[in-house]
Amino acid sequence: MEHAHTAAQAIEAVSYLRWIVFFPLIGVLFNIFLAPKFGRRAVNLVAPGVILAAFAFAWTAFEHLNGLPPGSALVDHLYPWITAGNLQVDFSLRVDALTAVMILIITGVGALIHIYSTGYMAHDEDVARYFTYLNLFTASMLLLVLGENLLLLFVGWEGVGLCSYLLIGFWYTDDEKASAGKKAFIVNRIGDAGFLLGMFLLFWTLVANGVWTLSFSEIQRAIAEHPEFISGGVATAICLLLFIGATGKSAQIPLYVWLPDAMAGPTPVSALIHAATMVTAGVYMIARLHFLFELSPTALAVVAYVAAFTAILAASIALVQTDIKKVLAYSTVSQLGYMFLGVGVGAYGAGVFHLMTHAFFKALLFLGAGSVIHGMSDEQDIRKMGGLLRKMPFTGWTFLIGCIAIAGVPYFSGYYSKDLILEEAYAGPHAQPLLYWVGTIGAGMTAFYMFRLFFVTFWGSEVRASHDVVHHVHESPWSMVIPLVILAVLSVLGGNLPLLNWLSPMFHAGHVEVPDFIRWLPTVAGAVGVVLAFVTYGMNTKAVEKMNEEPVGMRNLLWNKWFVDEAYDAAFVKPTTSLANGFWKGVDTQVIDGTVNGTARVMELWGSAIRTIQTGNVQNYAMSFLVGVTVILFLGVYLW
Amino acid sequence: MDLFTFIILAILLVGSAMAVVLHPSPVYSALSLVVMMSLLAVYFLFLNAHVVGALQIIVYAGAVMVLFLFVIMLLNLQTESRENQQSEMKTSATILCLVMVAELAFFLGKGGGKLELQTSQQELPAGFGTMQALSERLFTDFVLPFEITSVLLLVAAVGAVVLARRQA
Amino acid sequence: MVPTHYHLILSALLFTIGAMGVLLRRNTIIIFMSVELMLNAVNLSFVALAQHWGSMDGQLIVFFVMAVAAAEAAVGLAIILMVFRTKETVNADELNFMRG
Amino acid sequence: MDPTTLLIDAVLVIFMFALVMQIAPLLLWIERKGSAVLQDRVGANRVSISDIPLFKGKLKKLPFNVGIVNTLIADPIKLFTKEDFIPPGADKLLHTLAPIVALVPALVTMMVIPFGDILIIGGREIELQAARLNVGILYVLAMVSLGVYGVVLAGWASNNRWALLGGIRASAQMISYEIAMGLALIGVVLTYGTLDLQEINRAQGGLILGGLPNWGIFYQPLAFLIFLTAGIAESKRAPFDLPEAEPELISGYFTEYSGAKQSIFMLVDFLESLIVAALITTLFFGGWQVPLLERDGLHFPWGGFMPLPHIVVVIIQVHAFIIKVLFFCWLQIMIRWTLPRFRYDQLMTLGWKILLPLALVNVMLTALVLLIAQNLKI
Repeated sequence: MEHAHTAAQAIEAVSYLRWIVFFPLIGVLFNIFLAPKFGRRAVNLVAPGVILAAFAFAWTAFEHLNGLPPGSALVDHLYPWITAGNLQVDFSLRVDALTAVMILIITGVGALIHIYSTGYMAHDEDVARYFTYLNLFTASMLLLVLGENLLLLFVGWEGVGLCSYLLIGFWYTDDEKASAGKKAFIVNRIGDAGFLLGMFLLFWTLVANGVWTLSFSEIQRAIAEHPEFISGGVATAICLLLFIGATGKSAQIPLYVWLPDAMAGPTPVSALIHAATMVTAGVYMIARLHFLFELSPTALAVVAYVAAFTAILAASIALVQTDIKKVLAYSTVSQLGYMFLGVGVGAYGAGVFHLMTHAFFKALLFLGAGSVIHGMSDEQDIRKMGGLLRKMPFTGWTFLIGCIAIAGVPYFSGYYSKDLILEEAYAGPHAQPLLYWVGTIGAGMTAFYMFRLFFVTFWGSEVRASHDVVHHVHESPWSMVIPLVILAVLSVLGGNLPLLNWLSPMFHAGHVEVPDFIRWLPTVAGAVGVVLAFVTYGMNTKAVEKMNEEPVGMRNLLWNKWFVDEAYDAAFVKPTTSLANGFWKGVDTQVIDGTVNGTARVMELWGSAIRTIQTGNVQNYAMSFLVGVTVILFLGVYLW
Repeated sequence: MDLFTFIILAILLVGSAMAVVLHPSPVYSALSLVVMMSLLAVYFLFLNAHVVGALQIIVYAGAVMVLFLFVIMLLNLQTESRENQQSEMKTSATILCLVMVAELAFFLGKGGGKLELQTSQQELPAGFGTMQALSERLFTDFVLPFEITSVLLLVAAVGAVVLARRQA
Repeated sequence: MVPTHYHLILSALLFTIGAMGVLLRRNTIIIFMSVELMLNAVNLSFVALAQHWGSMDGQLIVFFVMAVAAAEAAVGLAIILMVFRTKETVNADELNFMRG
Repeated sequence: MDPTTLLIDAVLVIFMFALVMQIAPLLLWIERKGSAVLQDRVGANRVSISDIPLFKGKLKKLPFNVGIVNTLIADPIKLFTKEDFIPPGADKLLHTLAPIVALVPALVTMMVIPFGDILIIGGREIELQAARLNVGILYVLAMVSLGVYGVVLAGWASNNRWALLGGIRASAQMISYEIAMGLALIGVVLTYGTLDLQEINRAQGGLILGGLPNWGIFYQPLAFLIFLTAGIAESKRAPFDLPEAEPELISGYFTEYSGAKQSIFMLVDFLESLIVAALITTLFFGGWQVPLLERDGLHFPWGGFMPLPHIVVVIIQVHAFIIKVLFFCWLQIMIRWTLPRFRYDQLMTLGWKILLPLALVNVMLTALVLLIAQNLKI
């Protein structure tokens, strides 16, 4: 399905792209060095301000690109970064249609979340550190999508991983939250190892054919001209290794386990990093390297199957969770599965489309959840909520819009993108009709758990919390409500944006012909989910009491997340620990310590013999020094 | 420099240097060192090193030695009593120094072997030892050592302040 | 004209006198002054050789020696002051903090 | 070295020495009467010219008494005839040596100060400067830095705690202010590109900006202020006279001195003021330069020319130099009697935290301006 890139496309050199990355970095420097001097008000102005400035530049780039023929790109070449032999890696940034979408999402949604954060973090004393990390994250994410070569992408890739770790463990005094940060980091390392291996293999393969480059455009050109450079088996290996990286960063089976725990971070962080932007890096990466994945239908099929399985597994877990953020976290994993399903069936446009709509409505849902948590005095258990629609009208209604969008109700944004993915799965370029059915079931589950969440949290007449908390419930400040409203508008209208036309010069992005029945089935499944949720939780006030009971059977299985964490613990963590214990007791204390202590004992013997020379008198030392000088002089005189 | 001047200066220099080492009173030692340094400055003038001579006075006699005197007076150091010196150390040190000076004199007395030091100096270039000539060399070929020295001085100043400040 | 090696012998003599001071005196300040004396003796060699070779590099090195000597004096005297405050002495024999 | 040159050098040195030795007592008089004027007192007036035995009864008593006889004749006679006391326990050698060690650098410093342009006698050009050094400023700095030894030795040799404290204070103070002083001079050296005082003096001839004399003060005002302050501190005069600070230390380092030796210390005091005044004159106020006056006569900016005989020009120049020096001596005395004494910590703060940074800034600014000027080929 290669689209012919004709002579109309142009590469234009510009020098303002760097400011998209630099502005958030300026914010980082400000927050580190000047924040203590200027105080909280300045931080609240500067931190969102730099993101808005970056957004302005991103918009400029978008408009600029819009004025050029389709398939064009803007390139900002800063300096040659690495030069080694034949290899030259430049520090250059590139904006094409895909990147333009990404930077608009990152800076746009990012700016809204920064503004929201000024309200959300108003009572935290370490707000400068928070914004340092958040700005640094934005800069890294922008570098990830703007980087013109694999190496820069990897720099951004690691940068967002670091910021994710820092922000999950933001409240580091809480041991559990700090551990969640570590878990995220370690799980990501596993994925990153795969990613690096994939990158090396790709580089190695290309070098073997005399192509010394890591640049996307040059790799694409090389492959387009000489598809024989990379044989099918090697392509599959490369793509699968890269996909392992993507499963780590984008929380897919088997490495999705860190994302639910990552909810330990502040809620705006969950919205920005763990819903809207960072976790979609894997999707972006596959879309960016689509020409590579096109070489290996096997790899694409693996991606699609893993994705679909992830989508339905996560959705099933989300059905019974009672922590408002956990539900959203599993929902994110599930929705990421849909995006991967999209790219896995070769519908890159659809995947990116869903990426964008998901960024809108999931950011909205997370921010809404944050608003609820803020209003409920840091309570996250939905069993203790209820009836909040009246107390927090803006939050409630915008949350409802988010639920409608994600459930796939017609004419809301989620409807367009999700249905598009499922249609492509049914009849797309690399169609997997079986996965269409899996995805449809997942859509029904999605609608069910989202509306369950909505009904339990907002519906009803009374708040099931202690008197103090109930008394304290309030609508959030304007700085939090306004981003909610803007995101709600985007969630409603986002599906109508002409994204597919915009992306179509790059790769397959468009509609496929499917029977009407296939087209409407996901919507019906969603509707069934909504109705079921209403019947179970909206009309039945006793349902919440039932949630308090000890889970049994299937519910127990889902409640414990299919025991995946336990299985990993038994399969990987325990053996590693006992192996380490063995090394410690056997090798370290016996062999190594023995050697070291033995050396020390020998030295001690020598030392006690030699110490008599050490009188502690400086002049004795000077004397021996001079004796040496005299001897050397003597030799010099004698030998001259 | 003619031989007569050399002999006079050499005797004075050695005499004042001996006084530095041998005089029991620290103040007299320090003063002898000031005299020795000032004489050396005069010596430098005879060796076509006017700027170095002036700097020798400014830096050594004017600053370093005042600092020494300041510390001696601040600590109110008295004349050193002789008995607490180790006598065996004294003998061996004296012998050692005599050996050293003999070696050096032997080596240099032969004219420094292949260095051919007896040959009287060659024609000196115009402007030898003047401020302009020295500065040109200092700020071109020696600019890196110069900058490093400035850093060293800064470090020393900071170090001295930190060390000498009374602990709270 | 005095041949260069006369200057050098004088320099060696002064250097050795300084070295003797370092070895013989107990008073750390005088030891310190003897070190300065040795540095001066070396300066003399440099200046004499600068004239001998007709190159000013020797004189320039004297600058650096002076700067280093000044830095050394500042830090060294500060250390002596510190030591005096704690031990009430500047006698090298009695400065044995490090001995068990 | 031919005998004529030797003779000329000897004359120049004697002239300078005589000049210095005349100005110093004059300063003593200005000091006494000036302070009296400032403090609304009468000042020295006990001895009158008619009290001198030679004139006794032969002269009528004058209707006024400006104290010249008192300060310049009676007091020195009294001082020099007083007992020279060396306290028991003092170091006799150093106690005697100290005033001389203080006096010598002060005297020899003056020898490099140019007091006039070229004097032509019998076709021979004579530079009116006792010692012509191409490293004049370095020499001045070297001698000034040696000046501290007299004070420190006097303080130590007296075997007296006040004297010792005075000596310690003096050593710290003079080292501290020498740095600021030297850095201020570097600004001047940068401006003129030479260390030769006579060259610097020559460079200050002519007019700038249509009417101002081309003096260093207009190029280096900050250096002037720093140099003036540091110079007063170097000469240990009020408000920087902590080494002698009579309310605290009796007379500081010369507490144990009397008679001739004490008068030498007083003389050194005035000589140091004189040196500061002479250096300020030379470096910042054109030295012997008189506006409009050149070697052959007066040149007016509108093109007029009034020829003057060579010898008249030289005499005007020398007197201009002396008048300027006297003015700055007078200024220092006025400052002395106007400002109260600093505390020691204030003294150190001023030296290290204000003058030193200012001097560094001055050096950098000067260098920067010179660099720009060079690049713009101005």
